[in-house]
Amino acid sequence: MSRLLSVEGLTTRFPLAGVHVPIVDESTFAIDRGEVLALVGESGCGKSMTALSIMRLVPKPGRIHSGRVELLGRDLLGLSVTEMRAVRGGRISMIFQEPMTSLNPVMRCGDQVVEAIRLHDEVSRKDALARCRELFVQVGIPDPDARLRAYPHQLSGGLKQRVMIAMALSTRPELLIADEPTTALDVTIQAQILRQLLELRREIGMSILLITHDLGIVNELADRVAVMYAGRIIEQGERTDVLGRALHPYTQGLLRSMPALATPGRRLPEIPGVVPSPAEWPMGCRFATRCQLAEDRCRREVPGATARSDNHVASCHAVEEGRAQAPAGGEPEGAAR
Amino acid sequence: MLAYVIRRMAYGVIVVLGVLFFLFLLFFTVTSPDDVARKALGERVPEAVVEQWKVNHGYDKPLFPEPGAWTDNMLVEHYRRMLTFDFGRSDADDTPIADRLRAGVGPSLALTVPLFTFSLLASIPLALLVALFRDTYIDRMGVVLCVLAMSVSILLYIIGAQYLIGRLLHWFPISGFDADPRVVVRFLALPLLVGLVAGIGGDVRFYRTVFIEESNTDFVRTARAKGCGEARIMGRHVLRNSLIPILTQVVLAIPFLFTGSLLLESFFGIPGLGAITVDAINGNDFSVLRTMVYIGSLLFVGGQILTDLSYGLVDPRVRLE
Amino acid sequence: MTGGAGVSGTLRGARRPGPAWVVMLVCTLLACTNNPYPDADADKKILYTSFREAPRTLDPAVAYTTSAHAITGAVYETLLEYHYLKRPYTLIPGLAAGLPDTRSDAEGVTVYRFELRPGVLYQEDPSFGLGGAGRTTREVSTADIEFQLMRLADPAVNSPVVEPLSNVLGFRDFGERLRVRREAEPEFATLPAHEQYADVGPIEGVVVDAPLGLAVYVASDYPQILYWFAMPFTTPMPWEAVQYYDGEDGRPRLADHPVGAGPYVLAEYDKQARYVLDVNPNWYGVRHPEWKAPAATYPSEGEPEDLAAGRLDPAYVGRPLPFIERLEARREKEAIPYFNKFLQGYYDAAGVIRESFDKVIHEGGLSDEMARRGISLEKSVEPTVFYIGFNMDDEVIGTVAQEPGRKLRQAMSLVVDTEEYNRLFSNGRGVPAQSPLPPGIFGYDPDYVNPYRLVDLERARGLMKAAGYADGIDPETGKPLTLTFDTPDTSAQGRLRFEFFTHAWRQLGIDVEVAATNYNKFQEKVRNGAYQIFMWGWVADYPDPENFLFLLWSDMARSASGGPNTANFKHPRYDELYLEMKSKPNGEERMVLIREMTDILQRERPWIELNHAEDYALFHDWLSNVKPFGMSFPTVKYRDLDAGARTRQREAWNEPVLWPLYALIIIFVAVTVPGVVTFIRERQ
Amino acid sequence: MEAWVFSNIVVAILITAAVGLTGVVLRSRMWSNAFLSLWRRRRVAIIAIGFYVLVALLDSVSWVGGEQFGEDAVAKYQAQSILDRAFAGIRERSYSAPLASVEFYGGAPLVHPGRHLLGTDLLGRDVLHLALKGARVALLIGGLTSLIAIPLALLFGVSAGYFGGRIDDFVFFIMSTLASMPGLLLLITLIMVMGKSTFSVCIALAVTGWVGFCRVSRGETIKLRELEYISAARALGVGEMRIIFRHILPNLAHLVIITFVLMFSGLVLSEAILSWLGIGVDGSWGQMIDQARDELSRDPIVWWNISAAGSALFGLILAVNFVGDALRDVMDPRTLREGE
Repeated sequence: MSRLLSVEGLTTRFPLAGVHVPIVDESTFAIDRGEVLALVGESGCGKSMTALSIMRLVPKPGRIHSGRVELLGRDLLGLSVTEMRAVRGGRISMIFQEPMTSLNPVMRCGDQVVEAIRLHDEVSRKDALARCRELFVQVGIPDPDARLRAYPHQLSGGLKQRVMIAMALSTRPELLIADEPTTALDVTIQAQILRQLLELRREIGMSILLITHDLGIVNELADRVAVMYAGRIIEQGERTDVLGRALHPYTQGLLRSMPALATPGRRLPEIPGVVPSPAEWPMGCRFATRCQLAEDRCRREVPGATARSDNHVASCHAVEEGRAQAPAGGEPEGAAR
Repeated sequence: MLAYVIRRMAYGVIVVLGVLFFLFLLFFTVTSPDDVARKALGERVPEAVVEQWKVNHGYDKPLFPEPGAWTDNMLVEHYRRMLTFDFGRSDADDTPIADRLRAGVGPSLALTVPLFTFSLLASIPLALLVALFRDTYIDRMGVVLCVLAMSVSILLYIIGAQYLIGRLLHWFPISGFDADPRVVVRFLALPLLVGLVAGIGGDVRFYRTVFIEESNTDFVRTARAKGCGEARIMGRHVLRNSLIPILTQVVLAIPFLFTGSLLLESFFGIPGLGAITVDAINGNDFSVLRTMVYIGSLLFVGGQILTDLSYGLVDPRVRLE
Repeated sequence: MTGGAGVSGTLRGARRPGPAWVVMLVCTLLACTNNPYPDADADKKILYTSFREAPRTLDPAVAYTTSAHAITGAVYETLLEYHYLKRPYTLIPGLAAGLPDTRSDAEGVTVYRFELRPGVLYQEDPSFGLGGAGRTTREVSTADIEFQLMRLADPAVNSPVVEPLSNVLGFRDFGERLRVRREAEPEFATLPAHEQYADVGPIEGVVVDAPLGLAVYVASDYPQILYWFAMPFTTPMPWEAVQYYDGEDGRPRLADHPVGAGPYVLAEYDKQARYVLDVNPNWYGVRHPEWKAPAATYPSEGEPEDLAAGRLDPAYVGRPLPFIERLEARREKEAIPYFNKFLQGYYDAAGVIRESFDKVIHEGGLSDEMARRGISLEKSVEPTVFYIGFNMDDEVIGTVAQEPGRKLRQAMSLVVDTEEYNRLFSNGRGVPAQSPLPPGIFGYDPDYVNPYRLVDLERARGLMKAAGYADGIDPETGKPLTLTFDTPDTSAQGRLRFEFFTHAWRQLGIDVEVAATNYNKFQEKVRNGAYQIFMWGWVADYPDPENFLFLLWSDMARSASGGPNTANFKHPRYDELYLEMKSKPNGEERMVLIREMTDILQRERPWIELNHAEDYALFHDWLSNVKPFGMSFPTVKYRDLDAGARTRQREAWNEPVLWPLYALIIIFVAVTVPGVVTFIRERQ
Repeated sequence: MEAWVFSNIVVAILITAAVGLTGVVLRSRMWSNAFLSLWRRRRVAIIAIGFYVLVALLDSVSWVGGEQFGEDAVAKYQAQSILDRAFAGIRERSYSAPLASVEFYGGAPLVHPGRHLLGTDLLGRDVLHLALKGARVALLIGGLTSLIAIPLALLFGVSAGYFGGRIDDFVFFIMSTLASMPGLLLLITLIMVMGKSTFSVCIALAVTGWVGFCRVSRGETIKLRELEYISAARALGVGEMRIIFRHILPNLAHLVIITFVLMFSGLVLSEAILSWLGIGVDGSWGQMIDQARDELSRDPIVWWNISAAGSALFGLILAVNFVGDALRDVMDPRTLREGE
């Protein structure tokens, strides 16, 4: 498989109380063609900001400070605004967590998809509309003709997300960034939409950067997994490796607190403490405040990446020093699917 | 939809009736018709003339319904005349008020319609521009300029413009009006300029707030993610959605184009309804003042209904029922 | 476009796109010229003036304000007129062929017999159709004057001059007959006015003895009656106009549509914006220049100063009037724009609104800027008097308070510095008044100095002490004496004036509060006698001392009769002297009486006389034959102007100054461009 | 009670209230944070407002007595404020330019050369004195009006929003009726009918100004009423009045403050227009501007009067606008947008 996107040392900063805080700090990861990479972490850890940084859509007053985002070897951060605009929605599409508010309430759904198509392809409105209808069928929207003319508020949440997906796929992008695409939806609909996404990936042959906090979804969809904590990627590797043989104490804690993995009748284990707010991030390892294995060095020094195998890397002094506990959780069911 | 309009209008009628009652209390019970008559006729007038004047103006009846005068009293008369748009004659000089209104509407519209149009044409693009440049010094400077512009009393704008532009720079006549459309442009230029400058600060600031709020929404992010350019986003997505709050202000302002502008008209000698109102104030001409307040509230109520209807046009989420 | 030359001149070199394009666009869009008049009017002999408020009425029987007389005086013609140049004011025949024959009739009655010029026509007007189908004008007859006199007597017309004209025999009686008849027969009251009058019968003292002859019988002690025949009140009035212009069915009212036989007709009348007077082609002066009628020919004699001022230019002497073909008056509510337009040459004279010219005159002369522009100044003292009055019915400052009240008034009079007042509020204009009589009126004594109108703080303090208010302290309260100054004037200028007076009185320790209420409240106070101090002015109807001294006659007291004696001054000796003085011809005897009257006023101080207004008329050098005229009497027909010179001057004075516009654009560009550039660069 | 005694008492009450409020603010984390953040953003504007307030206070504390009043023999029997005393007895006869030593027209020597920082007016009064006195009038207009309007609006708005039903219908009707009359005209009419005085100007401004705030507080109350803890309190049988005073009103406090500040500049600017119509408040900047209007046509031009009044007015409004802006950002991002 060839490398589609590689992100190196991406740092995005936000001014907070006079200090520029790196909300995304030196992130490095890569996605191959046709691959699904899941970016996992608790809310507020910088997952979404990583995605927005790739799209160069970081909201003011934040800004990308350094790093490289290469799409097929071309650095997106160096593109002109016009070139970048062609990438957005053309080669990389994105769908968002909030289908309720992510569609323009005063434009018909069809028009919004048509706009996306015509921004990138020079087709007539009529053709674009026809393509839009096809897409609607493809993403499983019933009665597509009526939905083309409908305003977003006339659709249910699931349908809106399908419209979003249709819009994102309308230009057959090479990469789809799905930022918590199902969080706001009912469980039954979640499953449908996820299945649909996988199918579409196969059909179109695109890669997906799936951002989620739901390890169940990761387990079901992802080829590879990257775990983020407080702005940093602390562990990444093949799904089976990360979920099955987690190295980082945080990943281990995360896996333990998954209900599916819990032992019935026992209290669900949790990670002690709370995620520190960006202003309170510690100097060294950011997990140090909550880590049972933390030592002085952890609090002082930022840990480097320790490779367990070629494809499994973790950033933790304990792992480096071999103090870490045995990989937790074992093989989650379904992982070997 | 129709049912909604009817219901809305019915409420409007009730409000107008309330306004009329308030006006009646204000104008008839607090000031006596004798004062008004003496003011109009002069001090040395025999009682008989005053009485005749009161009869002519309908001020000779009992104030409220009372036995023997259930319908023939000033309260009923007041409602009857206002509701049938029979405004009677001016207290001050006996000219029919309806004639004055007719004569004043033209000049008022000649000022207010261009002023309204130009303000919108100037302030919305400016606000879009400032919003587009948000978080740069252009935005900050724009906001500061807006607040500066808002903080100057309109009196100072008028006095300053007449002195500077009219007297020192000779760009336009200092004041006046003419029926000839070729000449009237010259007269309107200065009041238009003053009106624009005086209003633009507040307008731009308000529109900017709305635009920025709208451009922080999720759907704008979606639009960006699909590759929309900033200009297109402002023009298509932000503007369209901002119209909803902006409409409240703008549509509601339309009816008041008819009543003109008190200050601009009287400083710049435009014989519109605003100037007529100011004259009525200075001359204690209560009958004209009463009519103007009544017409103002009619227009306001109408404007509100219009605003609600226009919501339905702009915002597909609103359904009028 | 007047400013066109300047605009294109500035823009000629600028072909490339740039700020110049914007300027051009703005200028074409907004017509960058400050000329308020259509370009086509530039070369016409149009006199531009202004008015502040449209007169309430133009009915000559009622109209009594200067702004109304500016129109009615030009549209309505009178039997007599004043000589334009001669001073003291002299009556000359107008519509009358000559001055009236005067003879004494029975006991105490004088007869004035007028002979009207034959063949004088009214202006063209549709109302004359009432007198015969298709008629648009008709000859003026003395019956029309009789009709107008009846209208003056008619209580329904509510004329303000019933009082003086009651000296005509049977005048009040006629009004009374009319009233009684109307009350008895409601039907009768609906008939046209002239039919009612004919039915009730004539005024005893008004006799039409021939179609063009009129004899008026007047009480002998009122020789001033003649002046009333020089005022629009007694103009011939066609009954057709009165009947036709009733305000019904879309017809205007007579009050808005004058129909007269004067030199001008009211061609356009928009109360809010403007009125236009055009020369009346039916005026006898226009139709019959060969008559050389005194009031239709430019005068050949005048005062020495007229010769010096070029008002006796041989080019004009003996020429038929009028010279100016149209008068256009625009409404100017505010003094500043009016005066600025005068400076720009868009008004020919600044003589109508008083506030404006005190802005450019310093120490009695024109400022350099004015002189450079060729503006001339004509000063004249108007037959007016402005005064602060005391309500003599008041318990503290009035007659009731006896000697202390008198001393208090005297003290207050001693600290009001009129010179300073004139300096502050009218740039030194105005003659400090010593008595009610202004210069130019018989009885005015230039050497007379009123000892209580000198400024003498020490003497005033002494008088305060003598009055029982040492240091202004009211013994009853132990605090400064508090008085109230009532006024309906709530304007900014008004406030400053009152502050001037109160400050003066505070030096005596008197605390005078200014009660600036609205007009209604003020009138109510005056009606109820609930006022102490007020400020008032009087403009003469005619040049006779009687017209001033009657303001303090007890018969005219506001409290007793609602008359103009607002001070409610009642002094038996003064009344006696007044009645004797009234009918005396000007001469030593009369002077003695007047002197005794002013002595009484000097001592009693019902008024603090302030000043006699001085009229400073400013006019541009293209306007000729301007002579200030104190009486409310329009003199447009004597004036002339050079339209060509005016147009040239206007263009020279009003070239638009455009550099600030360029500067603004450059600043704007300079400030924004870096931001835009950075913004764009940042996004690359 | 004489006016000046009353004025002194009011000043005392105001200062006590200010001290008390400072205490409250210091104790509440939310309020002190808000104020701190406001202070950081708008230091200059807050200092400027403080200066105006100080001047107004100096012009409000007065007493009878003293001898330094020059020609004015009445002044020593009347209460004179600290500000008046500072400028007492330096009157000239007429115009003089800033810091001049001779009269502007005619050049006669001044009685107090060089003492008039901003010159003197037509009557020789010190312009700086007059301009500073305007501060009290402006603050009085803004303050007194708000004092009438805000409680009125809260009373109607909260009871309409909280109780709903008939009361709501009634209040809504009153609001619609008042709102539908053209504001300035209603204002003028009210003043003409009530007669001209500071108090009636304030009442008229309050009557025309309370509607907007009433609408906001009604809406906010409806929102608050639906909140769970208030429903819970109701379910537990807590008295209506207690809920209103303990739970609703404190949550409207930030709205009250923002409204007050936003209303303030509008009120002071409206007064300037009223002054032009001859029904303003004596001694206001609007009145000074109106008086000085004609001076622009004088030759040479008298500029210091209109400049002094104009910039004093402008300075206050600008400072208040800036603070109001920041205040809204700090305390409430959305609710009051309509208030623009």
